[in-house]
Amino acid sequence: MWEKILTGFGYWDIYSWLIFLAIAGFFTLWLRNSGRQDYKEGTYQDEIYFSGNDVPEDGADISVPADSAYWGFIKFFTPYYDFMAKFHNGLVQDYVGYFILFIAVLTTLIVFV
Amino acid sequence: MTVGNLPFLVVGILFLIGLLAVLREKNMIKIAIGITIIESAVNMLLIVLGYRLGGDVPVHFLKGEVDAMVLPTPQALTLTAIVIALATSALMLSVIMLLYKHYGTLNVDEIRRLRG
Amino acid sequence: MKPLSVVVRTGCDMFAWFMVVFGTYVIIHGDVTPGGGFQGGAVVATFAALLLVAYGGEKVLSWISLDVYNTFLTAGLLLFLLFGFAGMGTSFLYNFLAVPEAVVHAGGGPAVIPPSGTIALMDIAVGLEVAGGLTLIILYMFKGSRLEINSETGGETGHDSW
Amino acid sequence: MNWQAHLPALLLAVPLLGAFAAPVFNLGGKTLRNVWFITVSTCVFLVAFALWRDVSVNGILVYVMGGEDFALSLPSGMKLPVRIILEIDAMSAFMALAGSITSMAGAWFSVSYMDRFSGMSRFVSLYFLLTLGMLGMMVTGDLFNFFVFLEIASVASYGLVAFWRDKPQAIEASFKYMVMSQIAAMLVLIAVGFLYGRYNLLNMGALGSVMQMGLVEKVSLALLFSALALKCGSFPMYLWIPDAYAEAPASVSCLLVTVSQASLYGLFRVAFSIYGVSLTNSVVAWAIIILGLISMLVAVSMAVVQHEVKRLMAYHAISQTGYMMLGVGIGLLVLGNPEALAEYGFTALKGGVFHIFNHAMYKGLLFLTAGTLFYMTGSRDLNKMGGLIRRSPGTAFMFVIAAAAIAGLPPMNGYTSKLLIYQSSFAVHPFITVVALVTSVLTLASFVKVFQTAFLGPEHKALVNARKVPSTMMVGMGILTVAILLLTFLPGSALSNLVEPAAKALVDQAGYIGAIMGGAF
Repeated sequence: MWEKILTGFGYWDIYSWLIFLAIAGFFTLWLRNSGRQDYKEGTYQDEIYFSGNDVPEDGADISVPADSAYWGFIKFFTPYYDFMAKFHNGLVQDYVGYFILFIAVLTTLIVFV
Repeated sequence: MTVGNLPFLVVGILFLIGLLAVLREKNMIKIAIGITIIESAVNMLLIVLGYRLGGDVPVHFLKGEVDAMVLPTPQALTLTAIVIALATSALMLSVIMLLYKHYGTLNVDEIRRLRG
Repeated sequence: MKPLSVVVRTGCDMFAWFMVVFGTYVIIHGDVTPGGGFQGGAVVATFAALLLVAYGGEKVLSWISLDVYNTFLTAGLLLFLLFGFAGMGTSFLYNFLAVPEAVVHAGGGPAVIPPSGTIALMDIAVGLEVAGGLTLIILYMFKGSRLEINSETGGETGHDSW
Repeated sequence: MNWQAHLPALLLAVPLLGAFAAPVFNLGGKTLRNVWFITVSTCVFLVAFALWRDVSVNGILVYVMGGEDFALSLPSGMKLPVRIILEIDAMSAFMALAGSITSMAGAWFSVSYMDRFSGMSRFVSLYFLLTLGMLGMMVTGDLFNFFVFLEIASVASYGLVAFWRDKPQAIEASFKYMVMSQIAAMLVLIAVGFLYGRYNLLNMGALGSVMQMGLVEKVSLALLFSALALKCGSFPMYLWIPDAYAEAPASVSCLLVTVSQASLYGLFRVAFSIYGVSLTNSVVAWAIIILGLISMLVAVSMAVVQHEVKRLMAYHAISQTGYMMLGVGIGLLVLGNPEALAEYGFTALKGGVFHIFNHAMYKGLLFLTAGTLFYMTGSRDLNKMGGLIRRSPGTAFMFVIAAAAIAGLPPMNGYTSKLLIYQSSFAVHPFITVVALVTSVLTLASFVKVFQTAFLGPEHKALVNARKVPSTMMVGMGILTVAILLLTFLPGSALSNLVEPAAKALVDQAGYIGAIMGGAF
């Protein structure tokens, strides 16, 4: 039952992990339960605070689009992504060219090393 | 280099011609032709590999003694490869036809909506 | 495509039927002579190609029923697989009809089934399949090459039509 | 002669029958065709499962196509195995099991997903031909047959990628895939021809028994390596994968993942069983490791910025392939060194092999959920999605399971295999482990993004008419979810019953050769 997976440097045991998860979940729920008791659904407490403005009807106006996710990360790596855009340029002849180059390099390595 | 190696030279040249067509030609039909040339080169390589100088047909039913037979296996391989090549070239031409319908061009440089 | 001149049409008339006969010959004798199912089938499929060149698509498509070729295709494939399964008593694709060499040399053996057994029958199956399949490829490519037929008239349901 | 001896042939004959009889059943209407589709794919799974059981009990199976005796691979008077031989060791059976599960899930999913498109009888035929090509690559014992099955799978997948033929991008993806893949296949054939010219042999086991490294062998190794690396999607040649996977119908992408794994299997088979111990230096092993590392990192960095859901997942497929190449490459690196092999090499091998199975399951499930999103919203653009968890909580649940598995969050199955790879790659060089960990983090990041934009947040107005998910699609996803959960909660038995025999079979070159040659040489 207690299946341990030995990796040679340590082990992984899912059941002790699940027990740990249960204990952690218990404490989380306990902390959550000790919060405010006067919250009620359907009252003013439910309303979204949108910087004092009216909340737009369409959800599309207030959701973050996927393009904006990790904006800082992408901004930092712009030179890298510019290079990658040149690599993935959509021209099939370039793709075949990379393939031929790879074969040449690999053949040289295997034959002469 | 002996005379027996000449066919391999032809195979190499054919292969390079096909590869050059795939790499340099801008017309998609010509790229398809290039791939077909590569396929022919490979088929020829297989045939040449199985050939023995002065060899007879591998299925021996004629009169007379036979010293050397041409290897039958490469010919079977070549037949299979030809069938596959036919299927792929038919499919490739159909795809090019559809591409021409959608994009209105045969220039491979303009077929690049998918990138990034 | 417009029909070509009368000379071409007459020539193609003759050769188209000749091709069918010759292709059938190649298929049937595929087990003992050069050729076989695929080669013979390809020869048979030139029938449609020749007619298409000579008469143009409108006429040929009204003469030829695609269902016939679809039947050829499916029947050939299923027949091939049937022979594969029939040898299952020993192993898949086993040649259970083959006549031993000694019997053939003595002039014996069944007359209808060739001594090569299932090889010849499978050649016929492959020939049917290739003849049907290649003809379908030719006809469909011809249909597709007519630029004026598009999704409005073709009745094709698109990827984002609901 | 019991029927179990025929299992290897049935594994190929059943999908073949499914493909060829599909037009006949199509005459009986939509329902009959769908019943046929599902029945045959389930049968393929059952055959693969029985085969796997058989192999794990009886060891390597050899099946001679059209031969008189199953065990006889040497026809009378000849010293060379010339017939078409299927050789199934634990690794092949393992791969066939993974492939048949994804094929079955994809079939269930397609029934409703592809319902409104024309040409469905051809779709069913092509789908089974793709399954056949994939399974054939996994079970064949013959290099040329490997090429034939590779081409069957390729041609079927060109057709399936371009199946939505009124969609320009799908045709374009198919064209690019075709040009690259066709050249790669021809290189495989050249390499096969070289080896045949050198040894007059095509059988993998027989080739392995006589292999001596020379110029011809080295060149054919390079050609086979690069062609199969293209087919499985490694670094400089993976560029067709995002196009093809993204534009194919979702159920086909699910199967295409496993087809790429079959090419990867071919690569490993060539490296371990044909060349094996005759690889005198570690160039090939290092090439596999380095390619794995680069494709891992580059592909995942491209995936983070994608906003088209299937393209994002396709990039992840490439990066996960890197893990397998890394794990198995480390195993190959220490193949000639029994001490290191026992210490960390075999662990890495186990991790890589286990990752193949895990990847087939969770990546297939991810593609199916992406297809469900497309089915619901009619778009693959993440910018246009939001709040879909209220529409289909079941899909969201399965997506979370698959995303947690691919990101390697404990306790999912992806974590188990990645842990094995991390801990053993550390013994080779710590830098390798760092790259693998960074990749894992970025994977998690991009799936958090998908989950947040597609499932969470307020509902978009444009999506009020989002369609309901039919139950057969849920069944298709459920099959893979169950597989993931089983692998998650029974990691020990999965490793000892499923993965370890496969990894052992991969290392055991003498056993693979011995099953064919039978001590005849």
